[in-house]
Amino acid sequence: MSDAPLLEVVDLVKAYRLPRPRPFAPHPLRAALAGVSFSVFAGRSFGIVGESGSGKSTLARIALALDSPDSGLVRLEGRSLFDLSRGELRAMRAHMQLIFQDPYGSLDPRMRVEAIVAEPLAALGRASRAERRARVAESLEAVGLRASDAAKYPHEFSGGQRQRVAIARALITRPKLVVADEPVSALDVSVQAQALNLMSDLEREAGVTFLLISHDLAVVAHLCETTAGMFRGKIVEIGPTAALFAAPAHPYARELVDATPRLDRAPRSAPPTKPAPPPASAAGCPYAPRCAWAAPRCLKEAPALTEVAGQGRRAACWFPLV
Amino acid sequence: MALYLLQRLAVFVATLVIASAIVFAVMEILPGDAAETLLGPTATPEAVAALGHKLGLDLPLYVRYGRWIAGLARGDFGVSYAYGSPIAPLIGASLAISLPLAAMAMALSAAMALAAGVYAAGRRGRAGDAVVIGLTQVGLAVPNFWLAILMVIVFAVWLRLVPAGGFPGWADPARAFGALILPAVALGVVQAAILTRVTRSALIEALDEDYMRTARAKGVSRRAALWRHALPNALAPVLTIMGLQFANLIAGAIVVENVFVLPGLGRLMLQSISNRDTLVVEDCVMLIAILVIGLNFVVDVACAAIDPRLRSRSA
Amino acid sequence: MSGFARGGFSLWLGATLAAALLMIAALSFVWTPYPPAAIDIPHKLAQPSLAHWFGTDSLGRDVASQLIAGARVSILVGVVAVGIGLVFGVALGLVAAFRKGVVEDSIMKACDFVFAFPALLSAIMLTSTFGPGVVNAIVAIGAANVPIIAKLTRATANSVLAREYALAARAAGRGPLAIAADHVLPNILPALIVQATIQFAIAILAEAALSYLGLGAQPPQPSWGRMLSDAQNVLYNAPRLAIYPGAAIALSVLGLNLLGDGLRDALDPRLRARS
Amino acid sequence: MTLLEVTDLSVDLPLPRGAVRVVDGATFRLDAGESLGVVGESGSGKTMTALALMGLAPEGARIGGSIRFEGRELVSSSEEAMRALRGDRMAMIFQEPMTALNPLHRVGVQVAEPLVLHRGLSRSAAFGEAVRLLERVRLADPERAAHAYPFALSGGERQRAMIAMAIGCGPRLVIADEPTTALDVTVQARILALIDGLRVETGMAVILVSHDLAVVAGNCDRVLVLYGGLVMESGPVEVVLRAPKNPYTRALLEARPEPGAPRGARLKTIPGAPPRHRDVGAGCPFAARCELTVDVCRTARPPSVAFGAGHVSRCWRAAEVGEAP
Repeated sequence: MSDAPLLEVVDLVKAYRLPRPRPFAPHPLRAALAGVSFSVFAGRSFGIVGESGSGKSTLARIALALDSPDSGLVRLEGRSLFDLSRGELRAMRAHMQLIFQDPYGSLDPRMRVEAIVAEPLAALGRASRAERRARVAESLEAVGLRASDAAKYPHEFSGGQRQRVAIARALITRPKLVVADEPVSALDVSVQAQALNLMSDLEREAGVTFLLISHDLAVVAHLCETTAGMFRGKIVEIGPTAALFAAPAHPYARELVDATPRLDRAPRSAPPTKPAPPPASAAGCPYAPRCAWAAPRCLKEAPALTEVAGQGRRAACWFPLV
Repeated sequence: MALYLLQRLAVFVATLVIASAIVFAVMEILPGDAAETLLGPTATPEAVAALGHKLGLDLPLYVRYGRWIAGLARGDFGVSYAYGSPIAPLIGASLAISLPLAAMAMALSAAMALAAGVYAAGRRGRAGDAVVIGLTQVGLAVPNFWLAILMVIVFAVWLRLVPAGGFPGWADPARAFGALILPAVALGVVQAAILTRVTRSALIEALDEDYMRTARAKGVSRRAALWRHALPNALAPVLTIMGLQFANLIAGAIVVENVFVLPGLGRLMLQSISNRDTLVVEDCVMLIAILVIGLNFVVDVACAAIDPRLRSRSA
Repeated sequence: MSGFARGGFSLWLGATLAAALLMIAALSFVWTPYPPAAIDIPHKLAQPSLAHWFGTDSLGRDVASQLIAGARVSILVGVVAVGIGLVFGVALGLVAAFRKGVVEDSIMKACDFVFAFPALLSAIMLTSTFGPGVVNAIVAIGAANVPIIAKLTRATANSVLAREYALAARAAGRGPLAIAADHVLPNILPALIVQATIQFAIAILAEAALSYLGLGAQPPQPSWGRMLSDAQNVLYNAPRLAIYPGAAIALSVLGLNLLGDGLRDALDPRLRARS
Repeated sequence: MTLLEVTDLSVDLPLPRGAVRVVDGATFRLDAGESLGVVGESGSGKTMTALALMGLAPEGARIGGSIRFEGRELVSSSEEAMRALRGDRMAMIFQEPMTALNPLHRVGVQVAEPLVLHRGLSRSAAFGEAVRLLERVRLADPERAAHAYPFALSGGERQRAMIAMAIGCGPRLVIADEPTTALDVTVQARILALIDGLRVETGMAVILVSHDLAVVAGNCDRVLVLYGGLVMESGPVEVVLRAPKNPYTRALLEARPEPGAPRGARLKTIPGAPPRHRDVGAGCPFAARCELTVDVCRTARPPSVAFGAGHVSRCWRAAEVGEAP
């Protein structure tokens, strides 16, 4: 395994324009990503957790060059995606694919599975009919479906099987990176495990590295070696998954871990909502208004990601919990 | 809300300006010389030039547009080429018939549509619903002017209850009103068919919303939930369609006025077309555009008054 | 279940009526009982008989022949006007859906704007400029169709583009044209077919109204609207003459509307997924 | 003291291809102040059970069996009688706080509505009471929230408003149907804690419907596990989770990834997918996916086997189900 990262994300910034508050006033901006950097190494899947509005889905889209950042870089195998020509980017897409949350919305209901799974090949536009058919069969079998399923329509499958079709589509170009945005959260509990095992197998056997985006810590922990916690467009903590869950350093990561429902214990009493939290000042830590440990300094200065507790762990907190 | 109103008002005015420019362009730029048309092919070039000068046709386009707009704003609609008299009183007289007719048809169709729509939505999939749907299909298929003719046949030709057409004037309000009833029904029935379908489907959609289940879970009765929770939510789409349909209602009025020989805006326009009286047609079209755009502005504001989400969404 | 049965009935009845309309129009090219415009004053206002199924009008023209030939204009106006609406409307709607921002806003504002000028009003404007005729009627009705189709296309295309499979296609490296052809058009086609059927019916109504006012088809071209206008002059003598053409219009429109409703039920993917 | 006693409850829905039984023979009871978790996947019948209790099953649904609430039989009750109970003695909280609130009415007006209906309060008095209720569910600025429209509140705030609406008349039973599925985990924890706190404070009973066993694990005294319309297992939460006596429950526990397990560890999978209602035949709905299946499982409904302390499992081989790992 080489030491060069498979995917490198450098200082991504992206803000969305909100409606003007008054006519002719400038559009206010909402930062979806406020300077996000990390690296994903081949064979070591990377997880991103955070609440809605934390910017994790925006990050997924930008990492796949489906959206462009205001500033920052995305490099796949050392090549900067936003410097590629349109044709080069199209060819590059063979190396990076996408799996979605909704196994119903992500498959075109009017297409046969064969056409759906082969779509990434169609975009590359150089497979013969026979080769195409063989690749579709190979891909379907890799996810535990039958080659004969290629002639069916999506509505003939259950939710779990549809998600397999979506995974087969992502695998057909033999990509190195697959971005999975909430891949199992729409599945019934009893079929989630099938999909998670499949993803584990693909990482081990097919050389696929996942960038997994989820709100469910248990799912991330199952698949990812490294995990980043995001809050309001920033990474607040990043490090080896096991260490991060065992003893979160950032108060937000701690809140996430504590709030995750577990079979083996009652949830620790959730922190009470503080009455009318002070608005987050632009200069301070974005989490400070919700933080049980916030000190005056937190409201004035934003902490940067810094090393905590070894093992390559970093947290953006003035008073890390470990 | 004030901000929202201001924005809508700005859009309203801008729309009017564009509408006037288009009407002016179609009517004034494309035809040959109005003076030539009026005097006929035998006219001498001198006579054409003289009339053209008198009508102001030799002025630059933008000057003529400016004069026209300024005139409209003051209520001065210019002078009819054909009658040689000011246009404003002509239009005023015809509006005195067309506006009440449109208003009656609108009120009639709204009342019918609300009743039938609520009835059908409440009995979705049952016999009563099917009957209403079937009737609306018939209402949509029958041309309003044919319905008008059929009513003339029944009420004037066979039953001899009313005269076949004409307008007695507003000096006798009761008779004037009576003369407008049949045309208003002919117009209103077709509108009612469209509005009933919209009301029904908007209500059914609202009835399926989660908040209806919430209301029932609070102990609100089915009927109260329909009136208090579903209907307000269904109203905005119905109002919007009503606004959009208003232009078609006016168009229908033009045809139906013709059936009943009512001297309204429609008759005035058709006569002016055959007289080649372009300026009258232009004024009438512009007036209708103002009415339609104005009503849709009112509908927009009404929808915003109903729905807080629209108010907060400033562009 | 009853809803489905009703949809089936609509589809069946609508298709039958629409097919009858088409066949009658086609028939008129090869055969009518009499030449539709042949004037025969001695036999004017004849009662229906074996020789003249629906009698004759005030100029002695055979009503049945006029009715059969009148279907032609209705179909011509309907097809061309809906065609205009589809070509420009789908193009504008797709452009609006794929190019967000100013382009989308201006197309949609323009569409809203055209609603203020219904077909009849545009036709009146065009007629007072160019004189009456079928071409003006077609242009006016077609122009009124464009914004309706454009808005529908944009709305349905946007809902397709918002689905994850459209994003998946982008992630797979497919360009906007490929996505429009492979994903958007097949998925919005049912809605377009349904709407086109209904616009067809509305075009027939509009043509009839224009011809009735003397702004559409001109004599000697037979047209249902003109027949109604002629019949009105002899309403006290022969009210039946006002019945036939109106019924022909109403049946055609009813058929097309029912066909549209039936198709909606038959093509609605949500219903299909459930069955 | 028994608040709710459900015996052999069944719900048949009229579908185009004939009626389908979506809840079949549900039997359970609930004491005052107790919290019961109802767990099931999509199509298990959990939501329909909840709606049947409220008398809100879809039009045309046929309800069989018995629901006794505060000693009164609900299945045969008139709509008027049910209406008097709903929002007053029993209340419901729904999954989607965005769509469950009417977008055109102010939040305070909606929270006040049950008080106007059941307590005869004037609209203004009820609105004042609504502000106090919003304060009780710990909304940061209750006055502002009461005057706001739903779209102006966050998901968590809207769900708090729903809870305020539910507890307004001091109900003895609150049914929460997936109240936190649409919310972030951190918000979920707070909302669940709020509901549980109110339960302890007011002595009301809570039925918490969820697809997630773990949510129920931390928040309920007892649990019902539903599958294919059947109550597969019921009993005290800690007993059912530690020593399940039904293969389905056991399989669910093993299939769930737990944070802390080694990365990439294989999860035990359940083959196949949950059945759709019309696929459930005469036998056990789980038979097609169960590793203990024998012939009788496919042909006859499993019997209820009691294990003491109210622990009941519906399984032909209940006694052979081993301890959870």
